[in-house]
Amino acid sequence: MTVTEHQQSTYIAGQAADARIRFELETEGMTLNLGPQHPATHGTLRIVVRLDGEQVVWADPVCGYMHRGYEKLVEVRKYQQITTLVNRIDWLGHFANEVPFILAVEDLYGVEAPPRAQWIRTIFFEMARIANLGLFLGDMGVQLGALTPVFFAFRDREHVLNLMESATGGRFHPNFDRVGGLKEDLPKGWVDECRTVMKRQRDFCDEMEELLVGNEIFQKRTRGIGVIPRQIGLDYGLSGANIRASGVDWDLRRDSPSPLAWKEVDWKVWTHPDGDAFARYWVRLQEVREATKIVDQLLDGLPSGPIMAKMPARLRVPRGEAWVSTENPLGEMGYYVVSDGGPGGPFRCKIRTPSFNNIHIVPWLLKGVYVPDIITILASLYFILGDIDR
Amino acid sequence: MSDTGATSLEGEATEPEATEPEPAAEAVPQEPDPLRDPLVQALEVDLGADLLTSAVERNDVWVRVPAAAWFRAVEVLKTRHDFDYICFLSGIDWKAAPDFASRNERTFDPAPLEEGVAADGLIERGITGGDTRFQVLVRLYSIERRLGITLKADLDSVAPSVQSIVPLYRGADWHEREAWEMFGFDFIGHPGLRHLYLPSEFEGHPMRKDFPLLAREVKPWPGLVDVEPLPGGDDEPEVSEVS
Amino acid sequence: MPAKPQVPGLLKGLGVTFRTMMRPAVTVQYPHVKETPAPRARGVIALKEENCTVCMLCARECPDWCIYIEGHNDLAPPRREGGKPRRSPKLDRFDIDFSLCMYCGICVEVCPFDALFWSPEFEYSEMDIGDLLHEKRRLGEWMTTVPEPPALEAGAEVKKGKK
Amino acid sequence: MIAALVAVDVTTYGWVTALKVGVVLALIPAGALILGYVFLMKMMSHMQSRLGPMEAGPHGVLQLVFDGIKFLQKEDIFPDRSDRRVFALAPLVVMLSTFLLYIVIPAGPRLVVEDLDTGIFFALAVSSLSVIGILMAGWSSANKFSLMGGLRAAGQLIAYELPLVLAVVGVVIQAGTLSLQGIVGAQAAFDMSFFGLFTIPSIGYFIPQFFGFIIFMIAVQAELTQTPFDMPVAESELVAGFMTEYTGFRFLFFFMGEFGTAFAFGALASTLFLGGWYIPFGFHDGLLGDLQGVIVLFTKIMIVSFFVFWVRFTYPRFREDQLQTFAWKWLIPLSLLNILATAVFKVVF
Repeated sequence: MTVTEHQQSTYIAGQAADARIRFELETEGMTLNLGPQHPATHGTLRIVVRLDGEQVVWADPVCGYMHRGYEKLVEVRKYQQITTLVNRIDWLGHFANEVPFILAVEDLYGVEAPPRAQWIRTIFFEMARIANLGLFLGDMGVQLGALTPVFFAFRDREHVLNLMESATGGRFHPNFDRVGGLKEDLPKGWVDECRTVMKRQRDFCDEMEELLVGNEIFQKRTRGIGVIPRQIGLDYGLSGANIRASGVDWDLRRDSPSPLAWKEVDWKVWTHPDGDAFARYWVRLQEVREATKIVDQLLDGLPSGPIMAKMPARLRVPRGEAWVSTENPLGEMGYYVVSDGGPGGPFRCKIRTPSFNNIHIVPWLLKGVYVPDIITILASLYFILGDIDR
Repeated sequence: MSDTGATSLEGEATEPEATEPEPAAEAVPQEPDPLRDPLVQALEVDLGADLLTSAVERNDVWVRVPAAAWFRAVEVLKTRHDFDYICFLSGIDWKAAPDFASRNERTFDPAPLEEGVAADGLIERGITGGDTRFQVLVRLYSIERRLGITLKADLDSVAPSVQSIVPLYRGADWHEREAWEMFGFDFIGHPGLRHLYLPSEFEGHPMRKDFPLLAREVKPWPGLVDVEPLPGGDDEPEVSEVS
Repeated sequence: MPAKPQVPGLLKGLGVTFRTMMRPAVTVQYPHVKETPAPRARGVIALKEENCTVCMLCARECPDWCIYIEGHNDLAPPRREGGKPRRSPKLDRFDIDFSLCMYCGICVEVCPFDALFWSPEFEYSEMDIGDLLHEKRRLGEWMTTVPEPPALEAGAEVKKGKK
Repeated sequence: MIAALVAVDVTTYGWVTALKVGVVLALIPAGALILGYVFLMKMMSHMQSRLGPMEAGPHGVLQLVFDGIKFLQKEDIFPDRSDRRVFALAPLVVMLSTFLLYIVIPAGPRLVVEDLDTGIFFALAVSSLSVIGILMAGWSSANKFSLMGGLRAAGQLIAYELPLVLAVVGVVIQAGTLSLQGIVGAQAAFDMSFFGLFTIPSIGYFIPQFFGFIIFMIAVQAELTQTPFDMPVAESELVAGFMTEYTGFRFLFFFMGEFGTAFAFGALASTLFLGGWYIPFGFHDGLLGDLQGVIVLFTKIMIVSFFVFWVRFTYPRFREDQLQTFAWKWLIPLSLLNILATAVFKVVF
């Protein structure tokens, strides 16, 4: 059953109207602090919620508990050191944070990584998506009370992380991307190992489909909850699966000219018309499946050749500005790098993270919603705290 | 027009070539970009004199408008050219950054005047130039046309302030709060300018270049300890400076 | 009115958990059974003292500033007789503070004389955080645990002269 | 049973009841430990492809025992603005309802603490005592989350009290008596014959009372605040619902209360629907009969609890209002229909 536009707005209007009536009756509502230590927020996000009974009158997210001041730190570091810092922003999508930054710097410097490096970067990018969204598929279950899916997620994600460790050395923080290519090439036997892991990930997706998507209680808890109309989503700058679940057919991997190897692989961008919590879960489930297919095709067509373009030992990036954004697991992540031509690092580096905008819609979305639905909506938006606070 | 000779472009040049004074940046004129040039032309028609400089570079459109025309420019983009997605809004402090990397001791002292730093200590601007210390920039994206644009505006160096675009894009609210908190830009008409990340009693604007990064002051740089001189050696103390 | 729950959805879920119950568990009982990490895993940094020429590059390049080096110069016999005595740098102190280190691997990579290596050893946690400052002797001990670099994948281009 | 073994002079009423109370007092933690260990520890972990506790004792058998000791030595914290007396009393009230439930459950021809002739009526009345305990806990721990947990528990337990009782009415009509021993006897004598074709020896009422059994199990799931209905203890929202502020042995009481009630309801369900301690073959009286009764009842409880916990580890949680509408609009009409059907069958056959 899909929720039409009309149905959704009546639901929200009804909820809000009830909330207002009770509000006008001057019943003294309760202000509740969800967080910063709360099981439902991935990290330290605090949401001040004013309740009337179990319904939310208004909600105001308070962030900054994990503000590490990335943009200031980046200005005092060299390009080489920044990739280490930067893959700690969205700590679940490890490799995917480094890629846009490195692409921006390569764009400024005017160098192009050799094809083999681009293909391996794309493989790692999609594996970061699988690891990141794989955890979401399990985590959404535990937020709604089902204990087992999250263990399946962690169990199957382990293999992807082991693959990353065997190739890059780090499970969570690979630091494998260099301006002009990659640090090293893949170890022997990695490609076959990767194929078996991709097969296992598809089985994991089928298990999730059986365990949650088909489950009536899950559908009752997520259908028609937290509906984001297309226009409101764009107005707040939502990106990634959140906006594709509201019917916007936009994916930076296909729509923006990126040197990585997505063009050489045929894959499909999944969207869903409803825009509710179920749609977001469903779109991410299909995206993980699609990512395993992409990786398989990339592994088949992996070109051979050098892994690193010829680069000088001391990197001096010429003066200029560049903006590169890629389709990270959580949404559009972009770097606006300004270089002053000096020997050190970038002059200014604005880091655009997807969760910052994804969470910005929460005050609008949580009006007139029940308390258990707050958790469903927050879980379905799938933000990472490092992304919001930078 | 900016006196520092950044890319300045007058009139109706069909394909805007980025004439960079420095040899470093490539000065080759771009081949006409079918997707973006009509947009630049349409903007020139809509904004007229307010469009100070515009450039199509690195397959992106960069436009600079005066601070007064900021709201109008964003409004034109949103209504007439259906840029419905707000990517981000942020600021830049163009004051020359104290050069951390190349020198031995990483203490913070006012930057030496190097090449590329204009007389008033403001560093060479980026693609669309600019003349004041602070610049606010917003990046909008149109989903149907698969097209992005970065809009910039120079703000006054002493009291930077600009019209808030929250009435146009609700998503700009937090971005503006962050810019206010980090750079000190005042956004007129913003629903509630309060701290987003920093504690409420925090003074100063951290992202400004003259705001010292204390982490580097507190801990002395371990590299300072150089190989001490040879006992009774003849040559001068060995400072192993590999640069 | 909640829709009447059709049976298959709910039962399929029960099926999945039952199947998993029948399958063997995947957890490894750590203290008794130990998994060997990948040869390239970044566990701890090992120092080969002979290669080190106290050039301070690693200390300078480290983003966390967690490498402390002190050294002095010894006079080595001149290569050609009558020539100036050669200056051979000796290492007095080479400490890496693993409580600060973020395992980025820049020092290992930037070292021009290949004195630093990665070893996948990871069981060196301490009760007191001060002991995480591994001095030169301890880093030398890790050298024994450094594995041979694994062979590269088929399509890779082996750089000439790379160890 | 023990009374028969021990020398005669202990047959005075005082001694016998003291003995019975002792047995029941030992039964609650034992029941909680067994259920907790077998299902919560082992089955749940194997369902999540992990091994569960392995260190404490062979295969982690003593895990809950050590947990118990750990809880006992924990500090007993009272939140500062909490109502101390009510806070301290709440776990006892919850334990009380579990304790009283065991009185009426027969484990053998002679093994019942007190064979009340209004047995099932007493059991159901007593089981709703825990609502008061939970409310006291929720209100008195001066914490918004536990207050919400307590209120949710009140709403849910009362809403599911009705289907629980109505489902039992079907059984009572068919058995004709309220006393549990009587129901077991009636089930023993009840062997279904399909119009004389063949007769299935009686294995309890759960075939004729199938809907009643399903409703009863769903209501039991809700009474125990288990996952499809665990709004009061919703970990991802209310941290631990009404138990958030409890530490040390008070939390141990809640834990034992929860699993003790699960054991008791398992026993109740098997007595009402699966024939209690009776199986067609084997001994039925004397010492061996008692022994066999205990073993049979225990296996039936294990089967029933397996289903209860299996559902708990698989399903997400209902939202509060869905939970209520499900109870009022679905379970209660269904159970009324079930009573009607049983009554009609009772009269016709």
